[in-house]
Amino acid sequence: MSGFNKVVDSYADAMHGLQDGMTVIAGGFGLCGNAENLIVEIKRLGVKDLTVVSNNCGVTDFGLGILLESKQIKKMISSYVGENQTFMDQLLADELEVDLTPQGTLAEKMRAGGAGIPGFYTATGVGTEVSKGKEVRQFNGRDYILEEAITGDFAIVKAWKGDHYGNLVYRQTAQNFNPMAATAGKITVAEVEELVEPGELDPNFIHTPGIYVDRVIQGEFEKRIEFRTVTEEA
Amino acid sequence: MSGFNKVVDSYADAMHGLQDGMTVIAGGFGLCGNAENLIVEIKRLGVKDLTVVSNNCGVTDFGLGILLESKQIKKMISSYVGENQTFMDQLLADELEVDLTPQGTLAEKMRAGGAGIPGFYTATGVGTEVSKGKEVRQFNGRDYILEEAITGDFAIVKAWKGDHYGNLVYRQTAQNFNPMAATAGKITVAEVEELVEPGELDPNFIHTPGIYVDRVIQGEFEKRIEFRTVTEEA
Amino acid sequence: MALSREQLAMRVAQELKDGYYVNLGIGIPTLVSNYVPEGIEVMLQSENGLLGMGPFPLESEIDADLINAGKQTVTAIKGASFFSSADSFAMIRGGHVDLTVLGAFEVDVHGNIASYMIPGKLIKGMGGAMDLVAGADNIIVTMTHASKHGESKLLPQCTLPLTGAACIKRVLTDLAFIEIKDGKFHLLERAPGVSVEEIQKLTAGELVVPDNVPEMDL
Amino acid sequence: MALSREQLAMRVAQELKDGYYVNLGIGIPTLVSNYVPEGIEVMLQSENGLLGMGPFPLESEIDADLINAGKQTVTAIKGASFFSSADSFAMIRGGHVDLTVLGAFEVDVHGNIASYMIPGKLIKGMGGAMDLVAGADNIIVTMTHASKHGESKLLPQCTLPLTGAACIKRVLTDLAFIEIKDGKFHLLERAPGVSVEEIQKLTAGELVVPDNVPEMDL
Repeated sequence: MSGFNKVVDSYADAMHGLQDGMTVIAGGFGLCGNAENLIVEIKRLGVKDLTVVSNNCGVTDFGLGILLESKQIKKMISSYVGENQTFMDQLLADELEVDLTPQGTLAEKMRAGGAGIPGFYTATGVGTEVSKGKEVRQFNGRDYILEEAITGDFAIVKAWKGDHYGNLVYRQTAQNFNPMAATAGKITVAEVEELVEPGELDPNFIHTPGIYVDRVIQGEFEKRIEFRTVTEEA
Repeated sequence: MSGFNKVVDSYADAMHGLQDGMTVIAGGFGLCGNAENLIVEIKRLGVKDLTVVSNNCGVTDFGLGILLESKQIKKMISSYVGENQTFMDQLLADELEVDLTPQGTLAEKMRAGGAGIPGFYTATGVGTEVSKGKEVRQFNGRDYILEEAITGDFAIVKAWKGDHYGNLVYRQTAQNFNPMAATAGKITVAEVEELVEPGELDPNFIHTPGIYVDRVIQGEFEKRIEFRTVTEEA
Repeated sequence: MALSREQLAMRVAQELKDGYYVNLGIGIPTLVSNYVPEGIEVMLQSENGLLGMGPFPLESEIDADLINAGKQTVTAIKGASFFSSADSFAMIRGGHVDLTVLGAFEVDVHGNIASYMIPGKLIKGMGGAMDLVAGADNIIVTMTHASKHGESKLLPQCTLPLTGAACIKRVLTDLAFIEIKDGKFHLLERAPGVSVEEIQKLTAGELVVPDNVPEMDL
Repeated sequence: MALSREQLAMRVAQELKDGYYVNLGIGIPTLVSNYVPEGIEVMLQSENGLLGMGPFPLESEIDADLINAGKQTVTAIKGASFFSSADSFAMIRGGHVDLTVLGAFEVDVHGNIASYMIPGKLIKGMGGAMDLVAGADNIIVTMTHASKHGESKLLPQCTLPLTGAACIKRVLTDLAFIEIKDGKFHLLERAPGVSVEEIQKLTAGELVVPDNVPEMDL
């Protein structure tokens, strides 16, 4: 079997090596584009004191929210956690640390982590609580703050299609944070809806080249919808 | 006609507004993925004292090289100019300024320019002439230098297919610097091989979203090959 | 009469120009897309990674992979593109969005905005709001002029944690359209039937009132 | 006997491991792809924006849109992907490439490398070399041990402008395979038929020679 065959057959293999105290970077926005079953596996493993980097933290009984319920998360680095009551409760009870990070800064910090850029300047957050303790520097007469890269021991991402090389493509807005998360993990695990033969994905349009991906597993997804908004049929 | 129809019919319209002393960011790597006819139009316009940001500078009679020959370029910001004798001659005769910038740093500087990131840190060039005059800063015990963003008055890019919204896709390694260049111009002009109907490009796989593109023109390309290397038929 | 949510959206929609790329925040801003003037085409950017957002889907079109920044199911129009959140905020941070419309708790005469946190009460996070206000040149804030208890939201100085500093130049409230310039609020228009005095009374920050304050034309 | 270009490539190829992502520089490094050991699969990264580079095309396959970092026409293998130069150098700078092989003018005992400029003579630019040496953990430099005039290229201190500082740990020359550690060159292997004395004579920087220096097994 080639060193480029990254397909694993079990969730235990997919998350093998995850330990207490590690940092996990997770793709997904709201409940969209979540590595649903990898999260369930983390719960099954029961590892504790995790730092989880993800734009949101799921809802009480789905997505990353289930790891809050089991108190496996020590710290969240997120931009928005408003949809999760457990989160709010643990935060107010001091059982959980949270580092609120602007969404675009969070995305860029993950990208920077994967790209070997240790820090970058952004105007986002200048003059707000986000800028506290951060270097402020002027470029062309405007203030910017220094933000540092984020990397993780593991990254878990969810893709639409993937091949055994780890090449991935995402579907619609389920792309979101997944491509950056994929680059920022020491071990990156991708859960895909469909495992395809090498060559099936058009090489011009690969979102995540296989070099970033260590393990691939095909999953079954619930794809829960958070806010079902419709236009009435005429 | 909608404000989103960015198609122009003439090269004069495509490069309208380009003036002496402006900065032009050009996509392309070697002779691959060059906005061939936009370059010819710049030559026809005869504008002078241009600063051109491009990984290379074409060859003597093709690509950006033709603007050297007509002495329209005051300064080049490039990573590699070894294929162009005119360049070397003008440089040694002090007729041309050059800012040699590592290829990855150049790509990242363009991306940063388009992305509102005024500066970023990189290990590339630490301890070399590239680091002269630049801030050195440690992150996790390693030295990095501060590099600043590049933006241009114009960006010229070459795409494979584009629609009237300015959505673009690139083909194979003709992608190269084009996507970043497209984001970094105040006015971005895209020359495409094929103009397609809106909706023909799969929205999951657009390399450059139309928001970055101001003008689109369909061109005929020579696509000259610099080094023709082959495997002998068995 | 104070403007309704729909009227606020209608007034904002008058600021749209043909060919604008627009980011609409959650709530009232979202409604703006219902009032795009005849003959004008705009493209909506949703910061989770969509340019060319369409209306809510028909029941039969609902797709869990196609949501907006408010996590609502939406559609994509012809000419749309999907991209990563890093690319989306590159677009926003790089100043490529022509108009950003968002809500707020407070705005002050310095152009500061507070919109994401009420200490001890609401700790949801800023989402993309800090990036949006820092990245955009052209922002319209929409909000009610005063709280339910009659306290002005247009202040000499924001009291809540800021979303952005010195970045807001235009505010549309249910009572008035206001420009922020030189450390003062400048009254541009008033809601139909609302007097300058009413606006003055509910504006805590310094308000400059010109001789003639036209009614909004909705 | 000094190694030929092909033999240099063969020796480097022995360092390949199954599943490696490899960036091969122009010249001798390019030849390494001809000697990938049986049972081992590697993927070649070309920094202009290609992962999964294949051999040169047949005359009938030549495509102007498909070139390598040396601007030569190439092919792409099954499982390949194309991407922008920014994404390509994100890959390189982020340390995701397992092995980088490149040429040099000079290397010194501190792990410094000079490979892109001879002042007053050669001003071509560094291309991607500075990014490659700064981004990679695992680099092999291939070059001739000495110049045509017999001057050592393995120095106590580089004399030409640096491509990278303190980043080179392994050098393969036509005479020897050398490790750089603790400010010294360490002789690991010698080319078949080349004596330690010959190597010593042509190495200007301090060379540590163990008791037994095996010949390369090619």
